[in-house]
Amino acid sequence: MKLETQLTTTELLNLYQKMLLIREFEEKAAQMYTQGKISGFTHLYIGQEAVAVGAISAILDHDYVITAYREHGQALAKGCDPKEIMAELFGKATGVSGGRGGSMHLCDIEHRFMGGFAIVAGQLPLAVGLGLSITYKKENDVVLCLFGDGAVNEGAFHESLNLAKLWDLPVIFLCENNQYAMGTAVSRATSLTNIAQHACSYEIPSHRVNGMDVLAVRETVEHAVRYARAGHGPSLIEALTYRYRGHSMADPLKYRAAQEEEIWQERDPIPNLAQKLIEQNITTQQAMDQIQQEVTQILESAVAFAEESPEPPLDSLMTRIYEPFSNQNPAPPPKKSLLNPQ
Amino acid sequence: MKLETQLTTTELLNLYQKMLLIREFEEKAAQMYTQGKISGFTHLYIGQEAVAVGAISAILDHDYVITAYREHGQALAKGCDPKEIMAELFGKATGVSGGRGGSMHLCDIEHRFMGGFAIVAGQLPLAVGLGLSITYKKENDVVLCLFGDGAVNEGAFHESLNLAKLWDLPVIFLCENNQYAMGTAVSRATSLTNIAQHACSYEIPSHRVNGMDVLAVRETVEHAVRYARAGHGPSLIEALTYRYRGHSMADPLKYRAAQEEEIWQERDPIPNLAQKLIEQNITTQQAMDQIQQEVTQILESAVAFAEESPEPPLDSLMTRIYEPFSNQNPAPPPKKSLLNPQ
Amino acid sequence: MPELTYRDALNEALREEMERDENVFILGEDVGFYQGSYKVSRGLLSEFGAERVKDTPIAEEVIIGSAIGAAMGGLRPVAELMTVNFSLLAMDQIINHAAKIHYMFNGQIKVPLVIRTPQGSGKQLGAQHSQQFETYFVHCPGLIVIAPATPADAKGLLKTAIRDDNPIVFLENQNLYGMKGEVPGHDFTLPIGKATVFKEGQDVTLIAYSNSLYIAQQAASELNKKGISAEIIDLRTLQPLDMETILASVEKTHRVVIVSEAWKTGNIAAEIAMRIQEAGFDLLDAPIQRVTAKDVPMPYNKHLEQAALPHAADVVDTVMAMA
Amino acid sequence: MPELTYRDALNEALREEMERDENVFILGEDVGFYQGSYKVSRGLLSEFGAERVKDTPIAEEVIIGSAIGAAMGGLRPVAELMTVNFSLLAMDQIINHAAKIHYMFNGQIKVPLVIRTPQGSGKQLGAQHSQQFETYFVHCPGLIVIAPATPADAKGLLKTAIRDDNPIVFLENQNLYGMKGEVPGHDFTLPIGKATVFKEGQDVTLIAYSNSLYIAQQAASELNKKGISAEIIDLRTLQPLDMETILASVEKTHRVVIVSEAWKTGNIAAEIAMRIQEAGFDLLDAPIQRVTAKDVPMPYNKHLEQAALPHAADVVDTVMAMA
Ligand SMILES: Cc1ncc(C[n+]2csc(CCOP(=O)(O)OP(=O)(O)O)c2C)c(N)n1
Ligand SMILES: Cc1ncc(C[n+]2csc(CCOP(=O)(O)OP(=O)(O)O)c2C)c(N)n1
Ligand SMILES: [Mg+2]
Ligand SMILES: [Mg+2]
Repeated sequence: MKLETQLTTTELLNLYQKMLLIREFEEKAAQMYTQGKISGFTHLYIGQEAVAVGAISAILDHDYVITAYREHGQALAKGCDPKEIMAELFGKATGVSGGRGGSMHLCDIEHRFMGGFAIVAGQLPLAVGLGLSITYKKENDVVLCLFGDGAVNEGAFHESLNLAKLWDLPVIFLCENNQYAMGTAVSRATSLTNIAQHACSYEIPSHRVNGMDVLAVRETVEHAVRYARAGHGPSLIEALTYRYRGHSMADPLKYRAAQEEEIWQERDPIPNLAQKLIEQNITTQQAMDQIQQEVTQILESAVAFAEESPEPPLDSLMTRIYEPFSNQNPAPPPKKSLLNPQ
Repeated sequence: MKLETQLTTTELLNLYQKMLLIREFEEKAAQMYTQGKISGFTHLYIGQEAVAVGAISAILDHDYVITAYREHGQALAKGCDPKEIMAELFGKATGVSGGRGGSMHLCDIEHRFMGGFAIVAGQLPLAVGLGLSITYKKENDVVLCLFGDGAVNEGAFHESLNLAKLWDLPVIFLCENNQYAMGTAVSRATSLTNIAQHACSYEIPSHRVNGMDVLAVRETVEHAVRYARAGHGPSLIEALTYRYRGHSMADPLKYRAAQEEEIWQERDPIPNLAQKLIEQNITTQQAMDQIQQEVTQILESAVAFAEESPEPPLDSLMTRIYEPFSNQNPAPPPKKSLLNPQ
Repeated sequence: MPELTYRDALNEALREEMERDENVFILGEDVGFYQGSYKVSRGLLSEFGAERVKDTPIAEEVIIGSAIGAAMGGLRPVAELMTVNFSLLAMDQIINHAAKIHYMFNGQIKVPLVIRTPQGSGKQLGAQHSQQFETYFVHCPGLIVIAPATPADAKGLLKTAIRDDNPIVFLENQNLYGMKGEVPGHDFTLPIGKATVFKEGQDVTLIAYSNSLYIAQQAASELNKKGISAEIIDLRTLQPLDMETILASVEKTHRVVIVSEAWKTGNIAAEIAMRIQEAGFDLLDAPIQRVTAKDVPMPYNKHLEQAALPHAADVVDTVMAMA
Repeated sequence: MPELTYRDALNEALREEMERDENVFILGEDVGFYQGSYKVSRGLLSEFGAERVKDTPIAEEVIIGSAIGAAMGGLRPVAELMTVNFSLLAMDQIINHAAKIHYMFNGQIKVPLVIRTPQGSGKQLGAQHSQQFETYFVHCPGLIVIAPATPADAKGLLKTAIRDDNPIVFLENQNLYGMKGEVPGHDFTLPIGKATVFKEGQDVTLIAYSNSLYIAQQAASELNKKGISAEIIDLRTLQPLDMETILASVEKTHRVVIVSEAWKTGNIAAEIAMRIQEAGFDLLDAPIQRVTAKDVPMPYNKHLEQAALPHAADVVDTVMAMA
């Protein structure tokens, strides 16, 4: 891990804090799942923290993130409130998605976190559309679209990259290659295992980055973001990472070699960053301890908030399936000048 | 066009005869369509004859062909009876598909012509499965799968090439790049316009060949066939060609430059081959005239046959939607030893 | 009022809404440079430019997916699927995404999307190109499904659909594009979810939509010769169904025949019949009947194809047998 | 007879058919090395090897498409779609290809394909993972649709399905995998297209299938306490429907409630009701009723989810109101 960086100490500690928050949030979620407070499919992000934190630190608040179902960490990195995320996992009315979404469907439009989706690769076409809305409105945002190595084999991957390039849309396709799609290792599912190289079919730039190094991820994504904001179009990034836990809480993890797991454990992005920060005197153990305390504090209140929050009312079941029909407000809306904003 | 070839005169004349047969079959079909004898969507192959004839001359009778809706010429090249093809276009009971299929759905299982399909790229996954059936049964056939440049942009293309490579199946993916998908030029639909190069994402060999040169196509396909029969897996071939007519009989062809059309007209595979055969004294004008007569004769009888053939009986409408259910013959079929044939 | 074809009425709706709101744009295969494979988008590329009339590759999943994403980003896409047969390639985006996003995310995101696509059989296009899929869309909560039969309805409903904030499957009919009718001007819109009494009658209610309206119409005029007065309801919107208009008619006639060109099994006719029955058994003097396409992949041969499709004569026979 | 879970009954069917016929093989996501995401294919990889138990990429379109192609080439594939929710990605191959090939090519090609896939709601899996799509498959001619409710039926029907020469959508239920029941041995098969009278009764017919059978069963025992004797029909095959068995029961009870966990609008309940009605109006003493899931994308929250699903109490209430 390299620490030759322009980042300030505060920025570095922020990255560290986010990663730690995610790690411990996930451990808490696992605990709550075991206690039966969380149900459904629950996919933990433990091990991949550097990817979300590095990548999302490279974009702005106003930029979009759209992703899959392993998204607690990504939502936290995007700034969503840990309380509301935990409440969502509990299915409470105060959850980011009002308890309707659950673990796989966090969405927080205020933070431009456009949703976790549970159909592998389903979010890629949506990302293309978000990218289109940006260029259409001549805005300067970008879309960060995260997906797993398994998504690369879906037709949607191909269709999306092709269209994004054809229209030169500001979409960063970030593949989190955590080596497995459920029990299937990449090499058993993808003929060209170097996922970054798939960019060759679309004539777009690509990068392969160490996904266990938050700074490397950040730098790589920054590059792709600059490229997108300059109007050059999409990039494909492959971040090499590992999920330390099973595919979901239900997976007993019987398909991986212990030795492989150990190798990746040594690359754990959180203790490694901590060690560097201390070794290089960027911060003190005391500061680190305080971060730890803060995180513990945040998570305690998140759980308390989730526990205490109300269930969505039963009579909300059939509400907001549809927006009110336009014939109920038949007057044509004023002609907006989005294309040529004043 | 190069004529340094190992082919005998008979073989060369055969190739010529097939191309001429296709060209004139299509002209006849156009005429019959205009007379209202043929309906539905009718897509002519005029201009692309060298691709089907060259490619199919490189495979054996027992090899499979599977393709799209622009397939009259491919069926003829595979040896299907022109009478039965014409009868199918007329919707007659004697047609290859009994009048149920029409122009887009020719199928002749005896000739291992596994069907024309009308969903763009829909046949590619099927080709993968046919390839699988070959390796599963340890046979030595290959599958020739033809598709247009437009099909490359469908997710099915990506999924199919990936799986064919993962399983090293004997499938030759042959893209007939006729420069347009309906009114859309390749460069407006495909970010990487060199379609052969898409092989890079699957680590399979690829070839780009002059699709107006029947011998070049044949040689290229032979190469891929040898590779497949040797168990090395699929290849991707792009044949550069041109349809001289509109997308279908309904297309007034308003989207192409006259100059472009002229350039491609000069590359017409049929007169060019004829000229070479004569110039190089491989055959005589007399022999060529005889071929022309033969072709005229074949097509006259094809039309007569189609005209005279009966309509499928009305009470056949609801038949053979299903095969008889297995519970009607509940005895388990004998255990076949397909995997270890005696 | 000017006479326009169904095609041109749709074209006018697109043009007017694009003029009104710069967030409206269209995308699809060959909608621009080629002018649309059924020419519904004719002239729009030159009028509005390539930013707003976007040709796409043949890639239905990303056509619909990117349209949904654009709607999530605040635009109002009108996506064309060249024919409904290809919607199966976009089914995941339509059912799992477009229909779910609003509810699943607790109303945070709107998906103001119109998917325009023609259906229609009877032109010898064969099994893969002769299907009607309203059942697939109507079954899925979160989608609105519209199927206009006349040029005026095509225009008025498309304009409303474009202004609506929900994902809408707008089923046109390829056999109707050339049909002419009077079409009102600029301010004309029609409400979603409202059927219309296309023809008044006393003895039997024929419920129809899209092209089956004309089958019903022809049947009604033949029934008339036999002294039977048929009322015709044109559903116009298939989801939500306008049960009020339907039931008002049933209360009058006490007899119902539903006409649809889709396959019989699972046809929306059964849903409509079920709802009528749920509303009241006593309304009916005879079991509700349906006249639909047969349960068969469509054959190419003209005679077989015609035999697979419903005709006015079938409606007449059905009504006569109900006596 | 040995007691097996529904899961193991399916596993046994696969094993026996693979032993019997070397042309039978299975493919799908994580069916081999991972033993199947619901463990239905447990042990088969080590028993039959990677040639016959084939793990695939996550690519539903080519999973189903290649299975169809393999069937065209003479094999008997059993393809697993991990859950029915992902079938939407393979819809084009299922509807436009598998269902059409036999007819469209005039019977020249058979497609002996089984697509196994679990449905099922109630486990808080959210809107994209809690759907039942029988309506989609039943609507399409050329497909057979089977939905077993018991371990024995699961085995007997899967064996028959594998031996059948038609494309079959075999709908399992993820909530039933752990359910136990007696399961006959090696030679046991059950016919396609035959419903069964699961419980005899006199006063009302409850028509159910898959998991809704158990809702009906619970309702029947509560109705029993109220002095009402319910007959329960388990459909087992949804396409073709066994109208003979259904009508025989209706003739006896004259009252019908159809129970289904799929969405209400366009539910196959309406189709069944329509057919009963078409067979004879006079059979019925009261309008046919349906108890289904509500028309809503499934919410994650447990209470909301339960409120969206049909329960025995709803069936009881419905029957009581029919009096
Ligand atoms: C279209 C589709 N097919 C299958 C599944 C079931 N499934 C859920 S997650 C998953 C593995 C995805 O792996 P990957 O993309 O590498 O993401 P990761 O879980 O490793 O983050 C599968 C097969 C699904 N949700 N969607
Ligand atoms: C999935 C799908 N989308 C759209 C169509 C309509 N369509 C039929 S042919 C065609 C163009 C295909 O072009 P290409 O693949 O290049 O083949 P060509 O016609 O040039 O032989 C289109 C868009 C279709 N049949 N299937
Ligand atoms: Mg992964
Ligand atoms: Mg082309």
